[in-house]
Amino acid sequence: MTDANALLLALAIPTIATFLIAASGSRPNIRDGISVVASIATFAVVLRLLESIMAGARPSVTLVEVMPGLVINFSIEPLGMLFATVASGLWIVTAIYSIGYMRGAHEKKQTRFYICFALAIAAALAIAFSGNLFTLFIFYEVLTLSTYPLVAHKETPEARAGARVYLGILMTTSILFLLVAVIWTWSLTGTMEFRAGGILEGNIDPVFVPFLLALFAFGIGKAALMPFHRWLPAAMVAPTPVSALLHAVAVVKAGVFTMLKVGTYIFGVGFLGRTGASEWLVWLAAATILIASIVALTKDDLKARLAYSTVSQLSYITLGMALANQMGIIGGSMHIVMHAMGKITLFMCAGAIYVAAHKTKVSELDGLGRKMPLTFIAFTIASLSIIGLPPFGGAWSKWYLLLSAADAGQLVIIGVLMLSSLLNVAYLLSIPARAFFAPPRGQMAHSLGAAASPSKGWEEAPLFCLVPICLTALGCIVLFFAIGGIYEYLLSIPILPETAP
Amino acid sequence: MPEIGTPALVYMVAALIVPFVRPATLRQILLLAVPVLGLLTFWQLPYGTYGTFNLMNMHVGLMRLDALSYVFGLIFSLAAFLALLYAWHVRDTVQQVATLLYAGAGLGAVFAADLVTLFVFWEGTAIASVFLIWARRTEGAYATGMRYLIMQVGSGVILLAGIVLFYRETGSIAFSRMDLESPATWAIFLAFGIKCAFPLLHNWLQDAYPAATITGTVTLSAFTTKLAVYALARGFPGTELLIYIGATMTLFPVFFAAVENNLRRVLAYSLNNQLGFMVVGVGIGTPLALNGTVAHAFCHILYKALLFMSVGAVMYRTGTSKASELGGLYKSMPLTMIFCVVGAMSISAFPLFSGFISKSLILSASADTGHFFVWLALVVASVGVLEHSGIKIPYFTFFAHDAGHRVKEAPFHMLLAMGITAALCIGLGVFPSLLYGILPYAVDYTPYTVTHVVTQLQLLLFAGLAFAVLIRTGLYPAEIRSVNLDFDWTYRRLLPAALSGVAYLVQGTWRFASRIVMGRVDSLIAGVYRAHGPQGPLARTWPTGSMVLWIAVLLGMTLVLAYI
Amino acid sequence: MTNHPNGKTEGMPPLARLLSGFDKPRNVTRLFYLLLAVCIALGLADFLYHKHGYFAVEEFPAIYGLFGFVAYAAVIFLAKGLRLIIRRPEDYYEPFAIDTEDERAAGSDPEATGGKPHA
Amino acid sequence: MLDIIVTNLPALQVVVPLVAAPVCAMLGRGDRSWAFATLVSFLTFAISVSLFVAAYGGEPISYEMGGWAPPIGIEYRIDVLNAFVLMIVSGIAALVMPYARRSVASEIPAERQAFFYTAFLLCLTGLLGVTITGDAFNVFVFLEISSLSTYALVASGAWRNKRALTAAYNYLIMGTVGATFFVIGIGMLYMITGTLNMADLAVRIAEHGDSRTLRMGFVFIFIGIGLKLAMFPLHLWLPNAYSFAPSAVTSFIAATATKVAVYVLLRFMFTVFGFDYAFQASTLENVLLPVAIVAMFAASLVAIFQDDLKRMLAYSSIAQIGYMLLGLAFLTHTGLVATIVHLFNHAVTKGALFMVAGCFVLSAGTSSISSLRGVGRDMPWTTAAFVAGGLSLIGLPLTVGFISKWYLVQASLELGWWPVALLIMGSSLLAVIYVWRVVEAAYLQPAPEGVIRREAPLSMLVPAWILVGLSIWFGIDASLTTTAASRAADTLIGSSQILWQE
Repeated sequence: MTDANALLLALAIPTIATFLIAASGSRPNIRDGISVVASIATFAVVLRLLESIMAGARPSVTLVEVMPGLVINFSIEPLGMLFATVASGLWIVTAIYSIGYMRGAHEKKQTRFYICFALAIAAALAIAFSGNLFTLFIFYEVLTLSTYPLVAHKETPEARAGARVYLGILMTTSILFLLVAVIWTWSLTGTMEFRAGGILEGNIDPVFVPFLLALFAFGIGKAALMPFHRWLPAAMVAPTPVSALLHAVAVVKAGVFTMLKVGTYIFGVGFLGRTGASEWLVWLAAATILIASIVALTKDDLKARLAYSTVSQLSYITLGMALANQMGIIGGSMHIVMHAMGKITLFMCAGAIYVAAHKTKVSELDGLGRKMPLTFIAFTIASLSIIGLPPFGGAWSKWYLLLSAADAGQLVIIGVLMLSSLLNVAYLLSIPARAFFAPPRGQMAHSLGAAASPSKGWEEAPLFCLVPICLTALGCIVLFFAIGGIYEYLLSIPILPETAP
Repeated sequence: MPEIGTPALVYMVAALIVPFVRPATLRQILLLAVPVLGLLTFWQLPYGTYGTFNLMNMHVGLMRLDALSYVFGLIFSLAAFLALLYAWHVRDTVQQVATLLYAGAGLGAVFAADLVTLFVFWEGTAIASVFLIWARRTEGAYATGMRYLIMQVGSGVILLAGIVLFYRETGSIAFSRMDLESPATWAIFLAFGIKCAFPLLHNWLQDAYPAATITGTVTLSAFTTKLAVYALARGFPGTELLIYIGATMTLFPVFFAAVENNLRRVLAYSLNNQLGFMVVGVGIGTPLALNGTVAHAFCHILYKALLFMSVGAVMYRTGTSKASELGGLYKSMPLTMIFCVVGAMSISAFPLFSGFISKSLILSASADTGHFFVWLALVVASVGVLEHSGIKIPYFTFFAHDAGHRVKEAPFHMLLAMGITAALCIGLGVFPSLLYGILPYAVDYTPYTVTHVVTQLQLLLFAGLAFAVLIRTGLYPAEIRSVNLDFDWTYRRLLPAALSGVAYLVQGTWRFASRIVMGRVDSLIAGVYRAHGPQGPLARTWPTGSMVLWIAVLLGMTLVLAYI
Repeated sequence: MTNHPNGKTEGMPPLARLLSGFDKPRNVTRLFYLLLAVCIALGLADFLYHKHGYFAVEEFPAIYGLFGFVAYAAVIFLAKGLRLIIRRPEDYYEPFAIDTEDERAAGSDPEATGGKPHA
Repeated sequence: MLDIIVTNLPALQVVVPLVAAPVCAMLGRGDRSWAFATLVSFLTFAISVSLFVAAYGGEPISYEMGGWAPPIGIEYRIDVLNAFVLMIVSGIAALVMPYARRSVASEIPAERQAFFYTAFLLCLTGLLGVTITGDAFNVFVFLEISSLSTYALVASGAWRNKRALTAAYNYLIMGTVGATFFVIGIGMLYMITGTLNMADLAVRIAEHGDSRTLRMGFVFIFIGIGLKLAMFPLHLWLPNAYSFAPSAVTSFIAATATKVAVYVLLRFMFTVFGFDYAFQASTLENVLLPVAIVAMFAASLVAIFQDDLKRMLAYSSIAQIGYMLLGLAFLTHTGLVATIVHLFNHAVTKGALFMVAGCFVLSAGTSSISSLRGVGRDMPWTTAAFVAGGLSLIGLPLTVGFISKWYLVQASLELGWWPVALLIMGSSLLAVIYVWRVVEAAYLQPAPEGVIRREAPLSMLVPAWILVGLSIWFGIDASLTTTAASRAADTLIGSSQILWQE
C-alpha cells in the first residue's frame, strides 16, 4: 500500500462506515461493532501514515479540479498528521464509550447518531490532511453540517435552540469571514497551497495583514475566540460522547488546527513576527483565556463549566500561533494533543456521572466520589493535566507556550498563563475535591478527620464507559513521559520557507 | 529513561501499590518500609549527580547528591518514617497515598539537580499535600484546602514562569546559585518565598495546618516549608534581602501566636517564626550561617513534629485543640505531656535540647557579621518562642484550668513515634557532633560554653518568671475562642468583597448594555418583520397600479441619469 | 495556679498521680518561689565567670535575664493590644470554617460515645 | 437527409417545438399529449446539445432564416453564450416533462392536459427562440410567444387555487408593460440605425456614437427586460405567479424564464451597446448595483418570514437574480463569468427545489412549511433532495452555489469593493436562515398527528434528483461550466471591444 493509498483509505474507512452503520441500523450490536471496528481500522491506517511521515514522506493526492487552479488536494504534513492521529485515536475510545453511554442513557435515534459521528470523523481527517486552503474550507463546512444533527440529537426545544446557535455562529463566521479571507488570499496570491514559510509574503501590503488575519481568526469560529464562542456552550445540549469527541477534540481542534495551519503555512510564522500583525490576536486570545475561565467559575452546570474551560484552553493554541515563533507553534500543536486527552476524559467523566447518577450540576456532586472513585480519580488526573501540572501532559504544552511568550518578550502573557492556571485549579479541581471530600449536602460531618466511611459498593457507570475514561486518564500521564518523541516530531513542522534547491 | 536516580521513585511506586495491599497490618509495615528503602538508595552513595539525561535539549538531573541535599534527604526520610509511624492507626488510603507522594515529592525536589525537575516535584508537593487537608472531609477543610492549593500551585506557576525566563536568559536549567537581578530570578525567589511563608505570603500556613487531619498536620509540618528553605539555601545564599525578611518573620508571628486560641495554629505561627531563623541564616550566607540554617531545619523538623504529634494526640483523644477547651490533661495523658514538654524545651532552645545547638549557630552568625539589630530581633523572637511554644502549648494543654477531660493515654504507636522523636531531640542536644558532622561545611563551633549556657538559661528562666508573674497577677491574656484577623483577611474578606463589587458593576453594566442591545435588535427584527413579514409592504402583492408606479420611478431614475 | 476541681486522683495513670501533688495551690506557690530563686542565682552567676560576648551590651550583668523578662512582658502586652484589633467571632469568615467545626467535634465527646471519629 | 438536418439545426431548434405544439393540442387525451410533448422536449434537448458542441468548438454559427441574408433577413446566431442558455432551457424542459406527468395529473383535469402541454411547448418555443435569434425584433416576437403561453400556464393553476387567475392577470399586465417598453427601445434603436440585426446594430451604434436617443433606447430596453427578469423592485408579479402556478410550470419557468431574460439583457448590453458604452457603465453602477444589492437582502428577508415553501423559494429567486445582476454590474470579466455561471447554477438549483416543493404539494397537499413538520421521516428522499438543493442555495462548497459565490466575491475583491464582498456573504447567511427553517421543521420537529405522507413517485423524484445531482456534480467539478462561462464572457467582451475602439 502506497502512502497515497493509505491516505485515501484513512478517509474512506469512516465514510464507508457511515453506510454500513446506516445499513445495519436495525441490529444495534452489529452497528456499534462496526463503528468500533472502523475506528480501530482508521487508527491503524493513520498510524501507518504517521510512520511514513516521521520517515520523511509527504504523500499527496489530488482528487479533482473544481475550478481552474482550485483543486481538492490532500497532502500530509506533520501538523496535520498530529491532528489526524489525535482525532482518530480518540475516536476509538469514544466509540467504545458511546456504546455504554447511549445505551445507559437510553438515547433515541442511535443509528443517526453513529452515522453522523463517523461522518464527522471523516471530515475531521479530511481537514487534517487537506493540502490547500480550499479543501480545508470545504471539509470545515462538512464538519459543521455533519455535527449539527448530533447537537440537535435530543430534538427538544432546548436542543434545537442550541443547535441553531451552533449552526448559526459557525456558519456565519465561516461564510462571512473565512470564505472572504480564503478568496482574498486566492486573489492575492493565485494559490491556496499550504507552503512552508507561508504564501503571503511579498504578495500583500503589510498594512492589510492584520485585517486578513482578523478575517481568518474570526472566520475560524470553531476556534471559539471571543466574542464568537457562544456556540460551544450551546453545543453542550448534545449527548456527552459528542461533547467529548467533537467539542473537546475533533471540532474545536479542527478550528485551532486551522488556525495553526493558516499561521504556519499561509502567513508564515516569520512573516507574522516581522509585521507584528498578530499582536492584537495575542491580546484577544489572552483576554479570552481569562474571561472564559472566570465565566467557567460561575457555572454550576458541569458540562457548561467544561465548555467554558474549553473556550479558554483553545485560546492557548491560538495564542501559540499569534505569538509567531517556533516555540509558539510547538506549544500550540502540543496543546492540541494534551488538551484533547485531558478534556475528553473530563467530558467522558461528566457523561459517566450522568449515566450512573443522573447528576449534571457541580453542586450535586458532594460525596459522589466515594461511589464513583475511578471516575473521579480520572477526573482529577485530567484536571491536573489541563491545569498544566506535572507529571501530566498538560505541563509540557504550557511550558512551551511560556517559552514562546518569553521569546516574544511578552511578560504579561506569561502572567496571564499563570493566572489562568490558578483559575483552572479553582474551577476544575474543586469538582473532584467536593466529590471526594465534601460531606454530602445537608449533613455536616460530625467530626474532624472522619475516616472514609467504608464504601458501600461502587456505583460506577457501565464498563463500556469506565474503561475509556481510565485509558485516556492514563494517557494524560503517559504523554508527560513520552514528551521527548512528540517534541522531536513537532520540530519537523517546517517554519522557514524551503530554500530553493 | 536512563538509570533511575531519585529516591522519590521508591515512594511513587509504593504509592501505586499501597491501595491494593491487604490486610491493613501488612500495608502499615509496607508504609514504614518505604522511607527506609528510600533512605537506602542514597545512604552510602558517593556525592555526584545521577539520573541525568537530555530532554528536549535540556540537561535534566534527577538526583544531585551533595552535602546540602544529603542532610535534607536524611531528615525528610526520618520525618516521613516518624509521621507514618505516628499514623499507624489510619486506615484511610487517601491519606496514606498522599503522605507517600508528598514525602516522595519533597525528597525528589531536594535532590533535583535542575530547575525543571525541581518544578515537577515542587508542584508534586503542592498537589499531594492538599489531600491531607481535604481528607478531614469537612466543609471547612474543603474550603481551606482550596485556598491552600491555589497558593501552592500559584507558587509553582510563578516558579515555572521564572524557570522559563531563566532558561531563555541563560540557556541552562541548572539549579545553582542565582542573583536577584532579572525578572526570572525574582520570580523564582517569589515562588520560593510563597512556600517559605514570607511575611504577607504566610497565611496559607496558619490557614492550612490547623485544618488538616491530625496525622496530616504532622506530615505537612515537615516538608513544604523546609523544602523552600532548602531551595533558598541552594539558590539564594547570601542574599541580603533575606536577612530582613527573615528577621521580620521571626518577630511578627510571636504576637499572633500569643493571642491565638487554636493550639495547632499557635504551632503554625511558631513554625513561621522558626522559619524566620533559617531565612536569616540563608540571608547571612556565611558557612556558619548556612550550617546553622541546615542544622536548625533538621532539628526543627523533629521538635515541631513532636509538638504537632503531642497536640495531635490530645486532639485525637479529646476532639479539640483549642486552648480554651483544654487543660489539666497531664492527669490523663502524662506521657504525652512529657513528650510535649521535651518538644517545648527543644524549640525554646534549652541547653541539652536540640534547639539549643542549632539556633545558636544562626545567632552567632548574625552577631559575627555585625547585624546587631537582626541579632536583637532574633533574641526577642527567642523569648517569643518560649512564650508560645515553650510555655503556652504545654501549659494550657496539660496544666492550667482542668477542663475535665478524662481520656485515655495516647495510643501506643503515637507514644512510640513521640518517644523516638523526643529521644532524637535530646540526643542531638546532648551530642551535637552527631549533627555537626553531616552539615555542609566544616563546623568549628562549641555550643556548650559557660557563657552560652548561662546567658541562655537567664533569658529563658527570667522570661518564665515573667510568665509566672503575669499569670499570678491575672495580666496574662485569657484564652478566648475567636478567630484573629491576619493578612488573609485581604483575600478572604477584602478581595471577595471587592470582586463582588466589581461583579455587581460588570453585571449591571452588562445587563444594561444587553437590554439596550437586545432592545435594538428586537426593534430591528420587528422593523424587518414589519417590512418583510408576510403582511409587510415588501411581501404584499400590490395592486397592479403600484407596480406600474415602480416602473415609472425606475424609468424616471434612469432617465434622469441619462440627462445629466 | 491550676485549680483542681475535685482533687480525685484515682483512675489516673501512676505517672500522673506522681505529678498531681503540684496541683495544690501551696505547692504552686512554692514552685514559683523556687523559680525566683533560680533566676536570682543565675543572675548572680554572671559575676563568677568571664563572659564572651559579641556586643558590648552583653557585658552588663544579668542583661540576658532582664532582657528576657522585659521582652516577655512586652510581647504579652503588645499581643493583648493586638487582640483588641484583630479579634473576631469564630464564624467570622464563613459559617463552616474549621474553627467552628472543631468546636462541634469537641462537643460530641468521641471517647464518651465510644466512636473513633478521627483518622 | 442527415446532412440537411445538421445544417438546419438552428432552425429546427425552434421549429420542432413550434410545430409540435398544435399537434399536441390535437392529440387530445392527457397521456398521449404528455408522451408526445416529452418526446419533443427530448428532441429539442438533443438539438441544443449538438448546437452547444458545435459552438463550444469555435466560431459562432450564423444561420440565415429562409436564406435571406442579414441584416435584411432574420439571422440565428449561436455563440457559446446562447448555446449554453439553449442547453439550460431545453435541458430543464426535458427534465420537467417526465416530472410533469404525475404532478400535472394531480393538479389539472385530464381533458385540459393536452392544452396544458401545448402551452408548455409554445413557451419552450418562445424561450428557445429568444435565445437563439440574432434579430432584435425577433427577440420581441419570441418573448411575446413565451410570455403569452406562460400567462396561460400560470392561470392553469386555478384548478388548485383560484388566486392563480389574479396572479396570471397581474403577470399579464406587467409582462405586457415590459414588452412594450422593450419594443419602444428597439424602435428607438431602429430610428438611429435603421437595422434590427444585432450584429449590424452593434456596428452601426458604434459608428453613430452616443446620442440622447440611444440613451433613451437603452433605458427602455433595460427597464423592459428588467421587468421580465423580475429585477427588484419590478418583481412584484413573480411571487404570486410562481406560487400559484402548477408545480411543473413553476419548476420550468423559475429555472428558465428569468434566465433567458438575463441572457437577453447580457446580449443587448454587451453585444448591441458594447462593453465600453459609457452611459451603460454609469447606469450599471448607479442603478443596477444598488438595486441588485437591495434585492439580495430585501427578498431574502421576505423569504425568511414566508410560511409557504413555494413562495419562499420565489422570493429566494428574486434574491438570486440580484446576484446575477450584481455580477453584471461589476462590468468585469470575472463578474460576467459569475453571472453566466450563476445563470446555470441557479437554474439547476431552483429547478430542483421547486420540483421538491411539487413533491411536497403532491404528498401533503400543501406547501406550507408548518405542514412539513417531521416530513424527513416520511419522505426521506424528497427531503434529502431539498437539503442538498438548500445547501447549494446557501452556497456551501461542493455545490454549484459555492462556485457562483466564489466568482462573485472574487470579482468584487478584484475591484477592491470590500463591502460588496461582505454583503454577498451576508445575504447568503440569510439563505442559511430560510433554508434551515425548513430543514429543522422537516427533521427535528415531531410530525403532526394523523397525517399520512407518502414518498413522492419515482417519476418526480428522479428528475429532481438528477438536478440535485447536477448541482453537486458541477459543484465538485465546475470546469465545464466555468470554462463555458469564461468563453462566453470572452466573446461578449471581445466582440464589443472591437466595436467601440475608435
